[in-house]
Amino acid sequence: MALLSVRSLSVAIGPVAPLDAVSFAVEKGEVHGLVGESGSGKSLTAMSVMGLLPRLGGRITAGQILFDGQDLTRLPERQYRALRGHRIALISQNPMTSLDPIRPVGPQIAQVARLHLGQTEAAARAKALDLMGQLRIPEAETVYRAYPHQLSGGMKQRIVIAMALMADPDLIVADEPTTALDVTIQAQIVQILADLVASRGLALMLITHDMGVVAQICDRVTVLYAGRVAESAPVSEIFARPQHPYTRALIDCIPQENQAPGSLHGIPGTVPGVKDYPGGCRFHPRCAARLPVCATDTPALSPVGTGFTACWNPEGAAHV
Amino acid sequence: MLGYFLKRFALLLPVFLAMSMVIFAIVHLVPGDPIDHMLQIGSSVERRAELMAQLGFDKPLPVQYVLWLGRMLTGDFGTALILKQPVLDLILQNLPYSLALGGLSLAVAMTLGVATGALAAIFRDSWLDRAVMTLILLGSTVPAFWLGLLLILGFAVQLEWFPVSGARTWEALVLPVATISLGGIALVARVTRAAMGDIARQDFVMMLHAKGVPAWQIYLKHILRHALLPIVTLLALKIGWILGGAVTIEFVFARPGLGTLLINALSQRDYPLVQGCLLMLGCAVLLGTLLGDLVQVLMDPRMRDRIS
Amino acid sequence: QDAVFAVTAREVGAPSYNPITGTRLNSANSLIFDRLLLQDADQSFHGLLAQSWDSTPDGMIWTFKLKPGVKFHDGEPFNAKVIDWWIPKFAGTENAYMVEAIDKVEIVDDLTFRFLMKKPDPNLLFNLASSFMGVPSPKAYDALGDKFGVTAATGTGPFKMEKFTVGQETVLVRNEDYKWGSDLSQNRGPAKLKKITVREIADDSTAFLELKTGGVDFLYTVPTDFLPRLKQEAALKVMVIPGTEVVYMPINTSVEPFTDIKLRAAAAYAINQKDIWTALYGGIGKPANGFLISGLEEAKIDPKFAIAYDPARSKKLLDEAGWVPGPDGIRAKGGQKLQVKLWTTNGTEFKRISEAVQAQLKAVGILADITLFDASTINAQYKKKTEHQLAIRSYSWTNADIIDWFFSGKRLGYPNVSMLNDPKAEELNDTAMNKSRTWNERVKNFIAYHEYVLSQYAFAPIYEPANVFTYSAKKLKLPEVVRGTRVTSQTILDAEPVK
Amino acid sequence: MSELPVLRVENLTREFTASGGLFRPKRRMRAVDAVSFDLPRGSVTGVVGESGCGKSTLARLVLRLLDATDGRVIFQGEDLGSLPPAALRRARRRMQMVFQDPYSAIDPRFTITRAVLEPFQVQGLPLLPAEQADKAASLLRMVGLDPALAEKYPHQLSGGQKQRVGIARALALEPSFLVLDEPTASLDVSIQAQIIALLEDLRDRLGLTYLFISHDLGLVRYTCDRIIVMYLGSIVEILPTAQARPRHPYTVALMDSSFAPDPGQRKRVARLSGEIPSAWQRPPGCAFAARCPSASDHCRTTRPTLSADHHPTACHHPSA
Amino acid sequence: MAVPLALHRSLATPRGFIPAAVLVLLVIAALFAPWIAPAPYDTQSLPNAYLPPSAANWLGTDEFGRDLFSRLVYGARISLGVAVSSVAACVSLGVLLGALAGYFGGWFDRIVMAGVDITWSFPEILIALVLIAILGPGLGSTAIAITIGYMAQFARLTRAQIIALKAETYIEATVNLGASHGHILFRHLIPNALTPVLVAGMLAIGDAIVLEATLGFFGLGAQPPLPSWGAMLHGGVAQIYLAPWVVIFPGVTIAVTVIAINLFGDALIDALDIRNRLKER
Ligand SMILES: Nc1ncnc2c1ncn2[C@@H]1O[C@H](COP(=O)(O)OP(=O)(O)OP(=O)(O)O)[C@@H](O)[C@H]1O
Ligand SMILES: Nc1ncnc2c1ncn2[C@@H]1O[C@H](COP(=O)(O)OP(=O)(O)OP(=O)(O)O)[C@@H](O)[C@H]1O
Ligand SMILES: [Mg+2]
Ligand SMILES: [Mg+2]
Repeated sequence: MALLSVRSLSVAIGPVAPLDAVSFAVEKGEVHGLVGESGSGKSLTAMSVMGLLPRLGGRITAGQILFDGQDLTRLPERQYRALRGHRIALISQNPMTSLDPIRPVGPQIAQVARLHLGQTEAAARAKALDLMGQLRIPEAETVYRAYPHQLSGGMKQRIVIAMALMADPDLIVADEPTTALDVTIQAQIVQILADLVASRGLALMLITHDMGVVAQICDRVTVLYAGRVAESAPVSEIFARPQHPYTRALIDCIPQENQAPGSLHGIPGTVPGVKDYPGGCRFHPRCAARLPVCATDTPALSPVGTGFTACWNPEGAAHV
Repeated sequence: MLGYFLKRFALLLPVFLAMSMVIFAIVHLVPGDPIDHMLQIGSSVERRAELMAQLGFDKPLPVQYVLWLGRMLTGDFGTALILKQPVLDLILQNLPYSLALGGLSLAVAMTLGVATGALAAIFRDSWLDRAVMTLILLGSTVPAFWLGLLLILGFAVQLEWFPVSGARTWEALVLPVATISLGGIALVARVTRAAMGDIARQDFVMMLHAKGVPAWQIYLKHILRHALLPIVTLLALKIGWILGGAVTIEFVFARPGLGTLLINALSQRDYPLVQGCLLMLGCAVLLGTLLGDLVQVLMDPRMRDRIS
Repeated sequence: QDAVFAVTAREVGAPSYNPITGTRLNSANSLIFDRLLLQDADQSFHGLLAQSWDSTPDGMIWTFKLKPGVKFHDGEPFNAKVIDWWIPKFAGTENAYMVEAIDKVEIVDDLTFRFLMKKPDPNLLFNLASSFMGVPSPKAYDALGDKFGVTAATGTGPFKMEKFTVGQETVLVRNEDYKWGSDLSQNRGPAKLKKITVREIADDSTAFLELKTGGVDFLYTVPTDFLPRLKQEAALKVMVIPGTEVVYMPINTSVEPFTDIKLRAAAAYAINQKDIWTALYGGIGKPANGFLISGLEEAKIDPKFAIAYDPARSKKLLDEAGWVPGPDGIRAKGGQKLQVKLWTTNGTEFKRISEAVQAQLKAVGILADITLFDASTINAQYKKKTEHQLAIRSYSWTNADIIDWFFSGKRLGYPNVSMLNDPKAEELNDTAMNKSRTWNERVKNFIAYHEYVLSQYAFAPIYEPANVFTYSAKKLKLPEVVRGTRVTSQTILDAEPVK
Repeated sequence: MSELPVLRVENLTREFTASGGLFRPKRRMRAVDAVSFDLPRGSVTGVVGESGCGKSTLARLVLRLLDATDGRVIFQGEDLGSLPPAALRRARRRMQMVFQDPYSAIDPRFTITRAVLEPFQVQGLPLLPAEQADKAASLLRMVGLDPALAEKYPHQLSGGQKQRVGIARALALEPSFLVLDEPTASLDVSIQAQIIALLEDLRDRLGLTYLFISHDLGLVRYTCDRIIVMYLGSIVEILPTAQARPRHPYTVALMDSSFAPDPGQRKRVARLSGEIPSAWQRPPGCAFAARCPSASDHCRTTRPTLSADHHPTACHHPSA
Repeated sequence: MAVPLALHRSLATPRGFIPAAVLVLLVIAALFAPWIAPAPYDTQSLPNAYLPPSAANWLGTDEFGRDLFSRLVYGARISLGVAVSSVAACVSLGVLLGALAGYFGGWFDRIVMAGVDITWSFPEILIALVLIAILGPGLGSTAIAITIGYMAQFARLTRAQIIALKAETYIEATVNLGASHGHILFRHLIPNALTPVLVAGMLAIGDAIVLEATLGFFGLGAQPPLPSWGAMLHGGVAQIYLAPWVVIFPGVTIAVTVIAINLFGDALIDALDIRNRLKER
């Protein structure tokens, strides 16, 4: 039984339906990558899992989110709140803006333990300092009292990670935790996350659009395109034998070491906006391996090899 | 920190000088002069010249300015020409009325404004929000003097709950404070609602939700604290309003105060008194900007770091 | 036992209670300071601090006897020595002209003194009865200097000043030692009210609402348009006494088109005094037909000089002068519209009369543009620019010499707003002002001067207000007949609280 | 190199100051510090470095959109710094820039036609009304856009399309030199690859010279002939070819920090210790010393200079 | 962008349509006053002063027996006219000052902004009262007072917009094309800064009406017999107790107008989606 199992999740925000029947499962101790281009619905998936969709003005129209066997879509807000930050923690995209700018960072970390573990201020502080030490934050005492603007981006992201770890969660949802950081810092953070999963045995749902990062630390990958799952498979499969033409094209967009000049082409066309999703397979207008059926019928997510793919022409991927 | 304020203070000096020049000039641009007011039926041309000389009005303007500024700086605001009392005494006599009216209105506007604005922000798009928005609309559009008149008609004349005019008892404060506060509440509520709305959309608030902090705590402990920053800064900047902006209301309720003092002085061409009042209000405004800075620095660690 | 009085409009903002140097004094002044004499409505004089007086036939020596036992609020005695100190104090003040005919004071005995005159002054008693002739305590006056009348005001009046906040209120408490009231009052001893707070309320309507709602018990002046309403209020009592004011429209004789006497006359006859009197003033007071208040003997002019509404004559005069009505009713001559400037002071009352006058002028074909000035600016503007054509103003004075003040060629611009300056007028002026030896001669000379000014249409008379005051019958009881020219201490001494 | 370089940059320096005020001296920082290099005709030179290292400032200095504090920029034999304003404006026909953020690179009130024709208007080369539509269409076609977009407004275009419009605008006046300041950083990978392909194609067709700025070492190594590596305002290394082995420890760290899209090539990140120092408080010695694994005391006191060999490196201890 | 479109969109909802209709009615009243008003605004009938509302005089008569409804209709002309023209002047001046200050920065900016900040922190009514003391009462002085009193906010707003826009890439891109200051300022910056400024200007018309009314209430605005709404209140206030309609109707008219302007402005702000850009106000 997976720790988190998202089943046919559909989400609506006002008149638009940015997520359509998204399914994937995150096992305990696994790093599950959620990739896709901008607007593909990665963050919305994360927010759905966090139960924060209503804050964005959205709602779940269908599907289930099973966490530890419990259907979160039916959980009353009070209980959901007790879960958030406690058993499911969030690391957000932009460390620059996810800390309260007018409070010292230390108490912001400690707040989690006081809320969920009922710890005293002193105990929470000690725990926070300990965690900060584990995340190799130098001079933790000083940093504890510092305000967010006094810290570098990498440091802030570590603070956010400390905040997420504070109540020893089972699942961490990390929404592009490194995008806003410099490459060298980004690499450090990726390393920290990888080490955490390894040492604590928790599950990490890692949202990213960087195939390099995916290759570096993910165990399984779910590829989203235009609000639907294109493919979900173990990482080695995804890179070695992508089943969906989109997955293949996505990987080919990244210049490889020693790639010959003029051999990079990208994917023709543009990523559609929510309002312009085409019928049938949403990728078909840009797909080099499309069949006539692709334009008319929506392919179902079905098992192919060790993963799942929603494609009418899975073998086509190999020949693109 | 102290250094910063000394510096800010020093930066105010040129502004103060410019302002004092404008004030001095304004008064001398006003046509008509106070001598006419001081002369009685039956007095002679010589008497007029004598008075001019006695008051120093025969000297060139720049000389008058320098002499005037010199006296101001030593705390000598001169004697009112018409009221024949030291300007400072007159200002001090009226200041308590302005402070009472302004201070109380400010307190009411601040508490009720923040409360209603916060409620509207928390229950955005509910009937409560719409009610507050209507209040804001009325408060910021209905002319204050007209509202004052209606309140007099209703509560003083018909119901006889409060006095019609004057400042003899505390009851006399109720209607003017209510009149001014409505506008103030509207302003504060609008700023609060907008600021809280903006802040609620920021990432760190989403992060607070994600941490499992209860919504009421997020609103009251986190968002409101942020929203107070622009509100308090705004109010500090508008300190001129608190002291001088109540002219209309003072007029409607026939209340003494700095505004009334200034208006009367203006219409009587009482130079020293006009200058004294304007300078007084100007200093209050400048101090307000300083206060605004102080509040920012006290409340916002980012500002605190920027200055040190 | 306590009462709240209120003064309004022009009485608001009087800076001090110093009768010697003050140019504006409010009604409370008479409660603090007594004068030697009081004048009754019939123009007769009654002793207050003076017991009796007498003059030599040539008018060069006046002898006064003072009442015994009079004391100032500070306990100092009031006697002839005080007068000897008092009269010279006027030198160099705005009020000096009132005693300028007095050469010196001679002390006869403790309670008797003489004025030795430089020249006869038929106006002396009138002047002594004026409110600027309240006698202050020499000791307090010399001790306080400039601050006298501001921080403290010490007189012999029925009330002592306890506190004065300029522009706001004056608190008066009863002078328990008072026993020298005049024969204009029933009560000669201490007042019946223990404490009076005199509030200053600039706005008439506010003052009225205060009276109506009990915030004020006694109102010194009442805007006349409230009268119809006031009469319906059973709890309020209204008293009317003859006034001392005249509202008129000076016509600038030196500026086109009013250099033409026909146009001046036309403008003057266009004013409907009766309509203004009834509609704007509720029929209180009188329509004015001359320059002086009707109580003065000098007001009794030959009726043919009196100016009264006569639209037909006005239009005829305009026709004669060649101004013909255009399609919009406004007259024009040689392509020039008959458009004139009408100046007035920025106050509700003047504005209202001006608007009414504007409409009445329009009715005969004169287009008048109103410009409002602050009270303090307007006089300077008259003087500086002298380009005004018509104005609405008023004066309050009870002596014919006011004609000299407003029409003498020596004061063109202001106060001579009409810019009247011709040899005949100057001659009549000189005769009236300087060549009159007795009161009767003076009256005759002034009538001639008055008639001449009217014949030149240098102004149009409009209205002669009455003094109206109101009080709350639930709180106060006042004598049915008020004596004196206005409500001063003599009336207030008789005022009783209602239990 | 026989041919005259298109661009020669000598000792280019730019200081920024923060107002000090009455009681404090002004603070200064060098965003670009004594940078020198040549750009041969037809070359593509990459500039990499982390955020804030002065890449954009360098680009603006090169185009004289900013005035240099010190140093010279010689463009086709002309010293840009000494050109009078009118001549400089004329010189701009020959050098253009493509900006990082396509979303704000076109005035929202301008139609696409108006935007791509603005260069002619500004340069006083008005087109006849009859020519306008043709000119606009040919420019759009050149960057692979459908001329039907001509009358649309920028907000009706996708990011990739906008970036193409930006390129069309830059090429309208037929410049010989183009500065590309992270032209793909805000685009989706699939679009990024398209734009890169377009830029390659244009260079080949029009014989352009590029200065290509990016923080993505992988991308730079694919597109560029030569790579300038910047750290805290100065050049630390110039890789003569894209495949050259880095000598400066910072370049090494940069390479280590980028992950290949291949789960088989996972690596343990050699963690750089410390933070990127602030340019406002530049350390006295080598700017990288504080984070450098092989720093010596010498590094901390003495600033290394760029070596004058064919592989210039500013390091006391370059790797072989 | 697409202002006409936004206008269209804001008119499509009752929230935008109703206030817009009210404003259109007022403008019609102002333009066609002589045809709409049953009586001239200045014809007096002293015996008919203070008549309560009746069939003959819908809203009653004032102290001179003039028809209140007619005066209100003519008053629209004056009150709206003064407000609109002074706000127009004030927007133009403010935009120019703010744009130059924001674009060129430096000393000019500092001096302008110091002046602007000072006028901004004084209550407009005080500025207006002092100015009118200098200029003398009247409509012209009122317009000047309104212009100066409100200029600060437009200068600030424009400056903030310009400074924000200056950082936009397309400005740099245009500079890079070799454009002159004039081209950048007048083709790019000002047109782009203008939308929020114009909307703020439209809202300021409401404030200007109130300020005009307040000055009129002090007797300093329109001079008799011109009927601005504020001046009507000035005449009527003495009679608030006797003839409350003389005070109530002009007051209600002012309030309704200003509310309509605010509601419509609000609808426009939403349709244009510029609430954020208006914050500096
Ligand atoms: N509050 C919202 N209201 C309306 N639409 C929204 C909202 N939030 C997101 N969307 C739409 O939902 C779609 C998915 O958004 P989401 O933020 O999940 O994308 P993402 O994959 O996280 O992209 P990115 O990589 O840019 O973060 C987008 O097309 C977006 O326009
Ligand atoms: N106008 C300016 N005033 C003051 N400092 C500036 C200015 N422009 C740039 N800087 C500073 O100069 C440094 C270099 O900035 P620059 O934009 O060139 O960096 P960059 O390498 O392009 O970074 P990024 O990758 O984030 O675009 C930064 O620290 C920046 O804060
Ligand atoms: Mg996202
Ligand atoms: Mg950059």
